[in-house]
Amino acid sequence: MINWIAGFIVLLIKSGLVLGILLLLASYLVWVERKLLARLQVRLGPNRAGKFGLLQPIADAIKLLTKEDIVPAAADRPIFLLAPAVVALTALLMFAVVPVGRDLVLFGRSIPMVISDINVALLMVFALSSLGVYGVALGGWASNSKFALIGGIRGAAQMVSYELPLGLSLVPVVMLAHSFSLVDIVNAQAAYPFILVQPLAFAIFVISAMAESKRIPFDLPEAENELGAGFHTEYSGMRFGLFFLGEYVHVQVLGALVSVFFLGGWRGPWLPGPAWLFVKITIVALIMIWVRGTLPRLRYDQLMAMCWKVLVPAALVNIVITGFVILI
Amino acid sequence: MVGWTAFGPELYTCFVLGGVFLVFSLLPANPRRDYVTAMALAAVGLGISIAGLHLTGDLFADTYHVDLFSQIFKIMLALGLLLAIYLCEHLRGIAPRRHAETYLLLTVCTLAMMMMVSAVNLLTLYVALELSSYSLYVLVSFRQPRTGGVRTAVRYFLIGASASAVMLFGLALLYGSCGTLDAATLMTLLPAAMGRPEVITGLTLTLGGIFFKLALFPFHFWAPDVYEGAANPVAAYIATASKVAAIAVLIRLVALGGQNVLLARALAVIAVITMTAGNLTAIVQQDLKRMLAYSSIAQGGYVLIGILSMTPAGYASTTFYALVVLLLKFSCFFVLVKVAAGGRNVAIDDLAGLHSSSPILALLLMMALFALAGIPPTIGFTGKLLLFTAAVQRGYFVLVLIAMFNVVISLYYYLRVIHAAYLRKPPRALPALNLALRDRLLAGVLVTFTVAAGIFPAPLIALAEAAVRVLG
Amino acid sequence: MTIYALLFYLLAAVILVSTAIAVTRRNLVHAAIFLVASFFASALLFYLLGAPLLAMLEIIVYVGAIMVLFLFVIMMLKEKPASNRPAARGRKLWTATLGLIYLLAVILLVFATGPRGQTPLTPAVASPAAFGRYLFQGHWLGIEIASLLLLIALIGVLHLGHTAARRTAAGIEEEK
Amino acid sequence: MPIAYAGFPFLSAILLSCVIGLVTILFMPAAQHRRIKMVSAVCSGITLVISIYLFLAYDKSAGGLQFAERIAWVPSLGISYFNAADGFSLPMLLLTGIVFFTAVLTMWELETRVKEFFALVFLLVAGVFGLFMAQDLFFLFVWFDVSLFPMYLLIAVWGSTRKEYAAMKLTLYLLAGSALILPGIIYLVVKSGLSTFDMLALMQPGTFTPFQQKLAFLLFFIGFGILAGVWPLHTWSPVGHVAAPTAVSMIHAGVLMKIGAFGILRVGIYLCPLGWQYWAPLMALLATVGIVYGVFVGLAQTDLKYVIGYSSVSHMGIVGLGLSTLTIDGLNGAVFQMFAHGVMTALFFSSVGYIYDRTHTKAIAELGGLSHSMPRAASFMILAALAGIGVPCLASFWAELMVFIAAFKVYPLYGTLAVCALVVSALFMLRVVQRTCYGPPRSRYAQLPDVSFKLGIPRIILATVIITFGFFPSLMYTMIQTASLPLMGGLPW
Repeated sequence: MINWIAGFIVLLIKSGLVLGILLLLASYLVWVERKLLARLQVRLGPNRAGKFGLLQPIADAIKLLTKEDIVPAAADRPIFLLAPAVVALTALLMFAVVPVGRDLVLFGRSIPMVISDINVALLMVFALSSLGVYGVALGGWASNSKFALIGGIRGAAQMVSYELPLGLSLVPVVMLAHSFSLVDIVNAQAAYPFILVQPLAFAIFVISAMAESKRIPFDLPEAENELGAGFHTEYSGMRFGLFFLGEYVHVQVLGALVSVFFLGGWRGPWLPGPAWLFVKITIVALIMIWVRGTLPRLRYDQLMAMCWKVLVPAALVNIVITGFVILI
Repeated sequence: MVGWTAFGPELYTCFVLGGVFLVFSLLPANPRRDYVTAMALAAVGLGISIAGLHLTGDLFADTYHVDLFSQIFKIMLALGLLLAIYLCEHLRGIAPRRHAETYLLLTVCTLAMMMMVSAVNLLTLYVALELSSYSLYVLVSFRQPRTGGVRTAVRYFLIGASASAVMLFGLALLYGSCGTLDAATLMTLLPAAMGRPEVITGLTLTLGGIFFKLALFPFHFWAPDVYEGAANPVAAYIATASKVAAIAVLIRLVALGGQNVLLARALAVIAVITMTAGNLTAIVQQDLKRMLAYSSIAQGGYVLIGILSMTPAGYASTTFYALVVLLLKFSCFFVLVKVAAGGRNVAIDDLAGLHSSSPILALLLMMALFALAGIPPTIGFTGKLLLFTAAVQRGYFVLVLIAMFNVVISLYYYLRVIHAAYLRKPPRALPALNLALRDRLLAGVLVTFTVAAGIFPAPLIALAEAAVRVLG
Repeated sequence: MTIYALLFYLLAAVILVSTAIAVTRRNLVHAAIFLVASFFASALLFYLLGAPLLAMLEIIVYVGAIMVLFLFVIMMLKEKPASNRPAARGRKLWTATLGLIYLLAVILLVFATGPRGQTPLTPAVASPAAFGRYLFQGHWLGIEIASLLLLIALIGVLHLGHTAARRTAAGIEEEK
Repeated sequence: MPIAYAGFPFLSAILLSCVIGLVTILFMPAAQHRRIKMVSAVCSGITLVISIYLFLAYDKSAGGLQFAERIAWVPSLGISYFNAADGFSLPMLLLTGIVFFTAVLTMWELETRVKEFFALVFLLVAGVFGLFMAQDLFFLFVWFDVSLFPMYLLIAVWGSTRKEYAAMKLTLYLLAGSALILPGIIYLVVKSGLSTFDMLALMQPGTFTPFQQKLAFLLFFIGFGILAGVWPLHTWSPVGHVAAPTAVSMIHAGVLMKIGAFGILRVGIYLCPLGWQYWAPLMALLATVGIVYGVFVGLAQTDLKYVIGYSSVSHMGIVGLGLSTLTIDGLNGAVFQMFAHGVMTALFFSSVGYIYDRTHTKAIAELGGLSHSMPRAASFMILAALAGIGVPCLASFWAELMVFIAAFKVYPLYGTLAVCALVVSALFMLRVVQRTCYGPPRSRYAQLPDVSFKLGIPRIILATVIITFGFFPSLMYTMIQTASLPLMGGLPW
């Protein structure tokens, strides 16, 4: 019983820590992105609130929280209210299975540095990411507005399609690691990170992951030139904030996943595990921002064609080759 | 490897037939090439199935059992495929660029049915059943005009889906109460467990999926619509090969339960309702295919009589009857396809004057219908005699009496068709049907076989008896 | 009652209620969402019974793929406001009768079989590897057949989709 | 029962002759009417010759089944091709041969769809012959149905009044009969536990319990009774007679209805004697009602063929009455009556058919004075009518006499009723003859040709047979006796 209670307390602490750090990082990721984009476009970016605009995220949060929360009259109220939460929640939950470091030994008790190590962790990531679709699709539909609906439909189609290469690109990883557990996958990379043996899978995964996160060049669900703001056109205040938050948490989660699957997770010389993970996440996030600042948006048919005609076949071929090599 | 030899007919059907048409369906449409290739390959397939008659073996972790019973049915299925493809010569009901896909689907459906008759794991059986059903749904939807075909297919699909849901539920109950879906294990467990309500419910619901394939009450509603809405050769295939496979599976499943009175009673009720409903509704039909559909429903009722005897004699008679259904229904559809101008449907009245425009077709139609009604000395009579004898041996005398009266009812609408073909004057003089020599030859062979096998049934009966002996 | 039993009945109740709501909604999107809830609860039930893999697959496949596509179609079709005309009485009666028969049968079955089935299902935590081995060693023929089934379904869907595309194109031309 | 196997398969030869005729006709060009008719005549002639030979060659002192031939057919089911003839079947074979041959000759003038007509007739007759000689239940049933099915087309294509209705009604009625017979046969075969369709094996006393016999006999009685025209299941018969073309009417009334009675005798009585005994009172009642009903309904008819049709119902009632008496005399009379009625009614239909072909009417009111314009046709008809009444020195007299003697012993009331009905029938037959053949000659029939010699041959043959057996009844009587004596002697009660 004592054991159980202790475990429960440890779990709560771990969850709280992860949640806090994630949210904090998310808000500063916004700041980093704005700054970096501005630099890429030869502007200054936010620089009024605090030194280098460092307080800008806090100002934004206060602004969002205090804004009026408008629900359109024709909207489907319960779903309208629910949708943003789904987006933020699924993004946050994905982090529960990401290991951040070596087991910690505290008071003679070994504490795994992961909130939950389940043997189907990888599938859980997929399950959650597929649930994220609902937030977009339902948010768009419930707004009862043309632009939002089109955005929602685009989002649903895009995310469902890209889940396929996303999943298929990870099959070789699972084949190499012999496990669905992220902890095991990281451990399997003790010798070398999988990016060395699975460069193709890495490329597919990163591209699909970016499409999943609906960021430029894959941001058709919210393409502002055509759709206003896409599926979240009608949202305001903190509900909009939740979509926003979800997106940036998602970026971090993707960074974490890329590092777990291909970059060896928290493993690395000299630095402690969590620090390595943080570095890797940051690098991935920065690359994503860089891409955003560089590439133009795809056309919708190009988006779909790339998924079904390039990524999926490539991922399948990759699986076959990997299997072949393993069998030999 | 011995194991793969036993899988020969299926392998051939899957890779040669299926592969060729998968490639063809990607090439530009060429109906003639498709037809000739299909005929040739299907004929070879029949040969391979016949060559594989005496193969035996257990494959795929004992989920697949190759024995005389399954091989005989596979021959019938290969024959059904060949005959169905034979009818596809002009295939006017389906757009030319769908022809290769039509053959592909027919092939895959046959493959699925071959697997159905060999599958001894109920899960494998279920998946195979679904595969055959889905092929048929798609085949039905190919019919032109598209809207009509698609509508029929959707209706077919909805009923099929509910039937397969029922079957799945039944399988779940069986698995839940026996802990296995392997036929051999079930065979040892079930007879003792048949007293338990969940077991008998499970088995009955499982049978429900087969009832759908065989168009038995309460899953018979699809048959007339589908026959009417499907392209003629497809309808022929549904009426022949599909029934044969369903009969085989039904025999295997019912044989699992040993001799269970409760199940037999349930089947008896279904048989009576099915054949009576089928025959009574057939009387008022004007469309030939609809009438044939209701007659198929009724035939399903007779089939059930043999099966519910639950004796080797009963199963043997049902096996024999499967061949009867295959050949006779094909004969009817052969005439129908040849008469149908432009691949459309045929009303019974359209047969008027058939006697003068093509005597051989009229004769074939008459023989087939009389045989379906069980008139001696045709193969149909022998089949019914065997069925009814088996049933009376188990004391289902009243059931046989009811069945016989159904036969009388069925004769009424068969006579209507014969009347139209032989006596009715066509509204305007019809041109003589120009049948190719091979068509005439086939018609002649069918007529001869219908009578000859009725007069000398002994070898076929012996084969059927040998087939069911392996059921154990 | 152990905590597992409690959870079991709780989940079962959720499944029943949400499915019941799903089939009675006139708003198709709401119905779909309740169905999603039902699938979710089923997945949890799987998890409870020691099949985490199945639980995840249930969510990925049913919730994540199938229901999204449903929703997608519903949204694309721009669901018309459901008419308030009640269904034909005959059909209602028919449905109700079938439902009642089913309900009676199930109740009878439950009481006739007693609280426990005769074959105890031993709960075991099935690891993905064990599950995969069982599936692909014992049932690989079935899986191959299923893959063929998908091929066929694909052909069918292409055919149907083609039909629809053609019709819309024809319709647009007619309008011109 | 003693069996004598044949050195030469005469019985199969009869069937083969029919089959050869059938196949030959099928492969002949449809336009060659004359050749088709020739082939028909030759083949039917062969059957007639063989059946006469068999009738004469039968060893009456030995009795039992003779000319037997047997081949195992489907051993696993106990089906064998088993033909034999005894004192009951030989008269029937003879009858069939006569009627068949004369029917073919009667249809010499047919011009429409000749090929199919004769092909179907051959099929039909093959069934009839087969049934009369079959000793195996399976084959018996097969022949039974084979003989029924051509009737549909024969009536529906070549018939006259309401032909399609009549054909459909007839076929469905008769098939309903076979729907009872087949389960009955299966029931007996299964219950015997012998797994054989061989009637000799099933005939052994003690094979069936009384209940089984009662049940099966009822099935056979109703099933075959429909074909035998047992009241109240006879309604198909007059309609069918009227609609059918002449030759078909001849075969139909002359032979086909006998199949029914013969079936009751061969299957019902031989296999289920206890059932026969049990149901005999019912049989007697129905038979008597049939006799009386046939006569009185016949009285009201205005159509010549209907008259004969209803008189057939009445005459077949006499057969039924004979069978129901459970006596040797009754049996003898019944079988004799089957033969006599067959020949007589064939003659009747052929003469009426001739009249109809020439005058194009069957209405009694429109005919009259035919004896002036066509005396030969009229005389055949008068002879047939007299035979129908049962005038002494004609075949049916002896048959009816034996039946009534037996009936008076067993069922005095029914016997009296039947005799009274017969007197009435004599009145109405004479009235019909008087209306049609005598009276003032009608001018519009004056120029019609009389029966030519060629068309007269079949009628002369029939008339000769009637008169021969009228003068020498013992020819037939001793023959039937060889079968009826052992039958009654070997019965369990």
